[in-house]
Amino acid sequence: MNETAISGRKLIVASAVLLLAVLFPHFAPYTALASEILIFALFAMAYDLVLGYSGMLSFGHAAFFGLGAYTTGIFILRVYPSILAALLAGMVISALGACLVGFLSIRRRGIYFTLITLAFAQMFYFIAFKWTGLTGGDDGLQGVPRPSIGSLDLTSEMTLYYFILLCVFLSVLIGIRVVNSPFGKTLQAIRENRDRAMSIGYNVDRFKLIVFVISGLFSGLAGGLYALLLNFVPLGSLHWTISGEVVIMSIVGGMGTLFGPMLGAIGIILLEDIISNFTDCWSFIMGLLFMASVLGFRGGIMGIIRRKKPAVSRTS
Amino acid sequence: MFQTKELCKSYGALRAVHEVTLDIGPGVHSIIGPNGAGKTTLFNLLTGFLSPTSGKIIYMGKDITGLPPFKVSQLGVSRSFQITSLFPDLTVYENIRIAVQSRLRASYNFLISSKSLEGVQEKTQNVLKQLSLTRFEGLEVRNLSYGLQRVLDIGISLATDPKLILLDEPTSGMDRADAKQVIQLVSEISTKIPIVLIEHNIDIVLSISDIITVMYQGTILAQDTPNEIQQNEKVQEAYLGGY
Amino acid sequence: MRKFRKLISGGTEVLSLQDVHTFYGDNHILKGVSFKIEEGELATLLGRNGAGKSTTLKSIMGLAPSRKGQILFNETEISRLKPHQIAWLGLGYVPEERAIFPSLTVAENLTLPAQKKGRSLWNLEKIYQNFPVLKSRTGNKGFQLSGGEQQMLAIARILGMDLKFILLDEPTEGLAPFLVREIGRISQEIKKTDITILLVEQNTKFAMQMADRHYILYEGKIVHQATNEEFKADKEAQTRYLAV
Amino acid sequence: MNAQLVLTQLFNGLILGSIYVLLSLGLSIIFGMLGVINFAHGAFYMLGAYVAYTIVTYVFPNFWLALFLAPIIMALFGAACEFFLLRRLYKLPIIYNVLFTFGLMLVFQDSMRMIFGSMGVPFNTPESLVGAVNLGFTYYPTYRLFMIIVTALCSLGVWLFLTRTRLGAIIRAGTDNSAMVDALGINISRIFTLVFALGIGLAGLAGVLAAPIQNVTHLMGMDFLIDCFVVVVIGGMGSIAGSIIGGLIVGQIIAAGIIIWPPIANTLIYLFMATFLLIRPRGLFGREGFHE
Amino acid sequence: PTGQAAEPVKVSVLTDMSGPYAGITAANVEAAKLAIEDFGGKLLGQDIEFVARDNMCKADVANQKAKELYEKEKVDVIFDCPNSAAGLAVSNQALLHKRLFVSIGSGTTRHTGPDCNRYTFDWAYNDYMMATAVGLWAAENLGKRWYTITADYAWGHDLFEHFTHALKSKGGTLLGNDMVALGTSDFSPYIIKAKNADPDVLVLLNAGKDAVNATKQAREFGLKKTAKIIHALLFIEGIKAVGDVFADDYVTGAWYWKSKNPGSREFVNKWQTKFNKPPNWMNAATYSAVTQYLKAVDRVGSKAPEAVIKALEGHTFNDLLADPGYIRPEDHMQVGSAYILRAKKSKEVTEAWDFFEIIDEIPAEKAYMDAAKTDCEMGGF
Ligand SMILES: Nc1ncnc2c1ncn2[C@@H]1O[C@H](COP(=O)(O)OP(=O)(O)OP(=O)(O)O)[C@@H](O)[C@H]1O
Ligand SMILES: Nc1ncnc2c1ncn2[C@@H]1O[C@H](COP(=O)(O)OP(=O)(O)OP(=O)(O)O)[C@@H](O)[C@H]1O
Ligand SMILES: [Mg+2]
Ligand SMILES: [Mg+2]
Repeated sequence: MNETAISGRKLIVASAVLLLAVLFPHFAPYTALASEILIFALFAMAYDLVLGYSGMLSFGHAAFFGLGAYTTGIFILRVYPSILAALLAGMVISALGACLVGFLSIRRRGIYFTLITLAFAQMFYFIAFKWTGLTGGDDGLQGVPRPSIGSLDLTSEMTLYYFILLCVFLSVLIGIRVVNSPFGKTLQAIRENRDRAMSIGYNVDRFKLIVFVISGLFSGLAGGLYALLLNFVPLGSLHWTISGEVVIMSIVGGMGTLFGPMLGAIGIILLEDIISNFTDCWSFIMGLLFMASVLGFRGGIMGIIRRKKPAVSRTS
Repeated sequence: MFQTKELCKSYGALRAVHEVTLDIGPGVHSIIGPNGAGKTTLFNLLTGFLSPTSGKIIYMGKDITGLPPFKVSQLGVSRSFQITSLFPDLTVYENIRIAVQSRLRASYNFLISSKSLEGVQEKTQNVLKQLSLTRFEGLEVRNLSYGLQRVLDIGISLATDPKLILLDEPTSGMDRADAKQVIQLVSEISTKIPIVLIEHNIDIVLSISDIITVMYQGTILAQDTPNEIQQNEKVQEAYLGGY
Repeated sequence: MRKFRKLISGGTEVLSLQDVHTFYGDNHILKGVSFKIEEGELATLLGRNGAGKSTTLKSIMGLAPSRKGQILFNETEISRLKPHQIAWLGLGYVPEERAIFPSLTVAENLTLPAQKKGRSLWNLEKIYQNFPVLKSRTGNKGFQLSGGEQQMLAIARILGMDLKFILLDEPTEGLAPFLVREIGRISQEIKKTDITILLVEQNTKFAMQMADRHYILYEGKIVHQATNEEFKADKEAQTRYLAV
Repeated sequence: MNAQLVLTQLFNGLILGSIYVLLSLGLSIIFGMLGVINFAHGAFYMLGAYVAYTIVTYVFPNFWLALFLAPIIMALFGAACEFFLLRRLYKLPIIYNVLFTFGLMLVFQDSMRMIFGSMGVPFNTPESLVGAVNLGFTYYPTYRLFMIIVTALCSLGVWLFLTRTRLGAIIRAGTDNSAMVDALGINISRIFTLVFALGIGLAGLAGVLAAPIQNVTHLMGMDFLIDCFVVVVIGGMGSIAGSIIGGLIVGQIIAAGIIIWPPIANTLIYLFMATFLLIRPRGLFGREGFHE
Repeated sequence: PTGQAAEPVKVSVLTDMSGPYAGITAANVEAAKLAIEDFGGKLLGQDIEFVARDNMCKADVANQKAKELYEKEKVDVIFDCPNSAAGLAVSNQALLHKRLFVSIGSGTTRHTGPDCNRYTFDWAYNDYMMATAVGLWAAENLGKRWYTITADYAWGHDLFEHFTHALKSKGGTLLGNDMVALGTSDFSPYIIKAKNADPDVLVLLNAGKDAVNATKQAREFGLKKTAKIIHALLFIEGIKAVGDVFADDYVTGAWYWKSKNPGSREFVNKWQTKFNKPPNWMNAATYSAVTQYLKAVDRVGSKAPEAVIKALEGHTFNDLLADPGYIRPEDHMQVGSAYILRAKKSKEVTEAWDFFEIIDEIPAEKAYMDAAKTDCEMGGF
């Protein structure tokens, strides 16, 4: 009874959100921005699996975002002009990247983990930067086209938006599944008390690695979509500031809530765009907002909505 | 079923555990000894949380020296900690459920709902009942009093239906009532599952142990049945008497 | 002067709580605790797990500030003071979780607390005399001590302060019988010097050996109080409140 | 690639290292005790330089005055920040003060941009330290030698202070369990303020020292910030000696990188850190279970 | 086509208003406004509309904003956009949206080389010209033994190539080069290497913060005494900011506010009264570009991109920036003379902001790469 009532409310909320998402490009400042917001929402969600649900403060997720973007771009340009294939390639490569980085860093904990991930991201950045032949160096990978899928032509920003929306929607469904699965629950236990989880027979490191790879996979998808949206891949997509942004989005939105970080992404990108249109000191204002958001509402946007602090308190 | 051969662990000059050769069988096997004797260290060695400086650990004929904790646990060795160790932000129910789930490969499955795991619910409820924690099941454990937290701690070890349980001072910081209840629990379990117990409350130890090992400065001082131990004057002066 | 008052009025109260209410977030833990402790006596606070004993001590110490009620220490209201101000008045606190400093050596741990010139209760030698365990491990870092050694250190640590009143939260927890006796001995030592002690205990046997007076806490309220003799006699109370 | 050049590079490594040392020391003790990952640290360093500039150009045109005053002013400013802002963060999980101090950084940087413009401000080497000294293998700028000496003295002082004095012990104790320190009769919040002031003061000092050889702009801290985290981690969280040695190591690595292949110089430190942590999980002197 | 004339002409500037170049480029917005104002504010019988956007000096932002401008704001042309990655991205958007883009801030030769397209024009300068002009001059007048320190990214590499090309063409020798990571704050190692090589000329191929650091430290190590320094980019604002650091260094300029070109003095005076400082050559270039665009639209009486592009291609003009200026149809490069500027020592500076001395003028055909040699295949519409 009660159960069904709750799930009923959830259903209503969900459909409302979906409706908003569908109408979004029509009231967003401009379509391309709406798409960008979706992409970063996806990225933030992927990241929350690692930060919010597993308590790993990764500062290297730009690596997977960028890896996805470059792979997708290069695939379309050099290998075969198919968006779906390219996105898939992007996801796979990012996942592999995440697997490598994860494997090498996950045994380290806390701040050490954070900085190793950063280190690897920086190396990816350096490689992309130096390997001009493949990546176009710091001019970025220019002129990535949007080959149409079957009869579906994606050159129009509006169509692209809905394509992205579809991808994000599916990813979110999977995301929800993951966090409510036995796997997801175990992650939360590990986050709470690593040693205890170990002592009751959980192979902690493997769980962490798996979720890291899953997160990398979706980050890669986000990156790939970004390449499509921009028609090019900026070297910036591998820069540590991207990692920083996604961390901030997660906190502002509310970690460990999956949707919080997405809200964070939406809020931050929208604000930055709007503010920067009427003043050059937008970073000053954003700074103030960040500070206020910490002093003011602890649990992030989601916390306000739920009136509850998000679970994560320690990073391991 | 558990054997150690000349097990040593030293921190620099200090021999926390020195040439301990043990043989743990069914029933309640208590390990007592003054503070700093090396009991907890021994536990950490047995469960893979520390790797020995030298020596062997054999479990059911298998050499498990240097195995990581989760492997040891999967072999059926479960432990509680001297300092309570729980999942503070999760509910009491979830704490137990996670422990129950830990036995299933499905733990790696990230595409099904955790609720859909058959058997887990029931088992969790049973354990909660056994510990009479059912009425707290919705509470986040950080809001549980220290005593109840210790009970839950044992519950978690129990929920992994182990073949052997190591308990490090399960009754410390408990009031008589809860302590009684726990000891009750322990002796019940011990009829089915062997238990290794670190305990300072000598009355409890004497009452429920089948065999007692006395440690002193990292080494085994004596090992015998309760009443023998009581007589043993070496023990008298080392443990109950001098320090 | 005080001594004189003590003679005529059977002792002056050092510490008195009146209707103290304490919360952790939203959950109401102390629901109006009131009791008095007289100078130089050793009182215990008994009660089941979760009754609120530790919280009471934390509230006195200002670590879990009470939201309502009054806490008087030698006629001064301390319920609004900061922990360090309270400690400065002469209260020493030995927490349940010991809370020794893992990254400091035993020696540093012992010399850390705020000390008023020449007003420390015990000097270092005396402390080492009474805690030979610690003497042997002076150079070691706190995290290298065993549970029991940590407990000893936690107690020894406060004895360097200018103490008038000691709060002990389950000092015998996890200690070998011999050490329990040691703690007993030391407490008596301290008591001799007119120091008042409030002891939280699970080990009722120990409590009844030590105490002059018992207060029993149940679900955040004092439900029973008795002198040691009364309490020893009153088996009924013991079973009712402590399920002995 | 002659020996003389190598020697000179080692010296440069030392210079760079000494700036790292000053910054990381502050970063490290602040993180260790207050549990604040101070993303604004680079910005404080930048502010130090601007304060010095303001003193030299608007108050009294004397570098030594600036060198003396700016760190003190910054320390006071730091104390104020701690007292009015960061105080509120201690109860929160570390992750929140990452966000907060990041915001602080943006605010500091952008306000300097608004006040002094994005092109930076002029800052000259003090006359008395212009010129070069013959080190045998090369002529080396006097000012840089001066930098090395100053930082050496400061780090030594800080190290002695933290490890040898009672106040230092209190600070380390506070790193373990600040509530308990408080309960032992020590006003911990004052200690917190002191520690933060100390850290920021050091950052300020680094800023002043760097000003003559760097372009003083609102972004000058950015390049250093991340590097300093690397230093702290290589040294091991919460270890004073760690940040000092770590700083020197990183300086040398960059210098070495320049000798090998300049473009990789900056990336080399990450490469090093990653491999180093694979061998030593907690850096040089990191303590088990501390912030991990 | 008719109908299009119905809507007003809409001009936009997309530039760095808050990033590292803001100090130089932010004012381009004002320059554009001024150009529109001076043009009369009306075109095709309607008021000229104007919007400006901040690209934060990031390529992705620039790209997004370009879309906003073309799609939502429906602008006919985008001007400026510093940072070559950003410029290239916007150029690509121009092609996709079939609208004009006039690049000013970004100097990459790709605009008029491999990545050229029919909708993109490059105004006032490019890296080749910046390098070649001062390069040739320095090889003749300062010495033929060079040492270069290069910012290690596309822009730096580009410049390095052009500078060495200029040097070789004069038969000079390159004693050494260091590729230095962007944002390096300590240049002393490279300065020391340079000092050991003892060159006549030290070429610093970096901009902004890095350039200041490098020069400061060259001075600190006494390299300035033994060698002349030439820079890739230097603006009056830069010198104003850091004082004497650049004294006696050389650089190419596309224009200087003391220029005698037609309309130059009027423009400068207007600017002076408005902002009580003279404009830098980027501002002047923006003014010129906007003016020439508006004139072109006026000439053809339509804002239809194709028509306007045709009208611009091969057009010759004389204005404050270039006298004469010519828009090459082959690669859409707007060419004019380049100026060799010497930064004055502070004691030489008599008039406020008069930081440079024009010491030579290099004709366009020498300063720019021969249109035939650029590997640009200008596509159709
Ligand atoms: N990490 C460590 N480094 C150095 N010495 C250690 C370390 N851990 C424990 N020790 C020392 O090893 C000895 C045994 O410690 P252990 O915790 O096993 O004692 P115990 O028997 O559990 O005592 P208790 O009953 O008080 O818990 C003690 O003297 C302790 O100081
Ligand atoms: N940090 C905390 N946050 C929330 N609730 C708490 C916290 N600490 C204790 N409590 C709650 O306050 C109540 C009293 O706790 P307290 O530790 O005072 O009990 P106690 O009498 O000391 O029990 P024990 O004998 O087990 O130590 C318990 O129900 C506990 O759940
Ligand atoms: Mg123990
Ligand atoms: Mg308690």
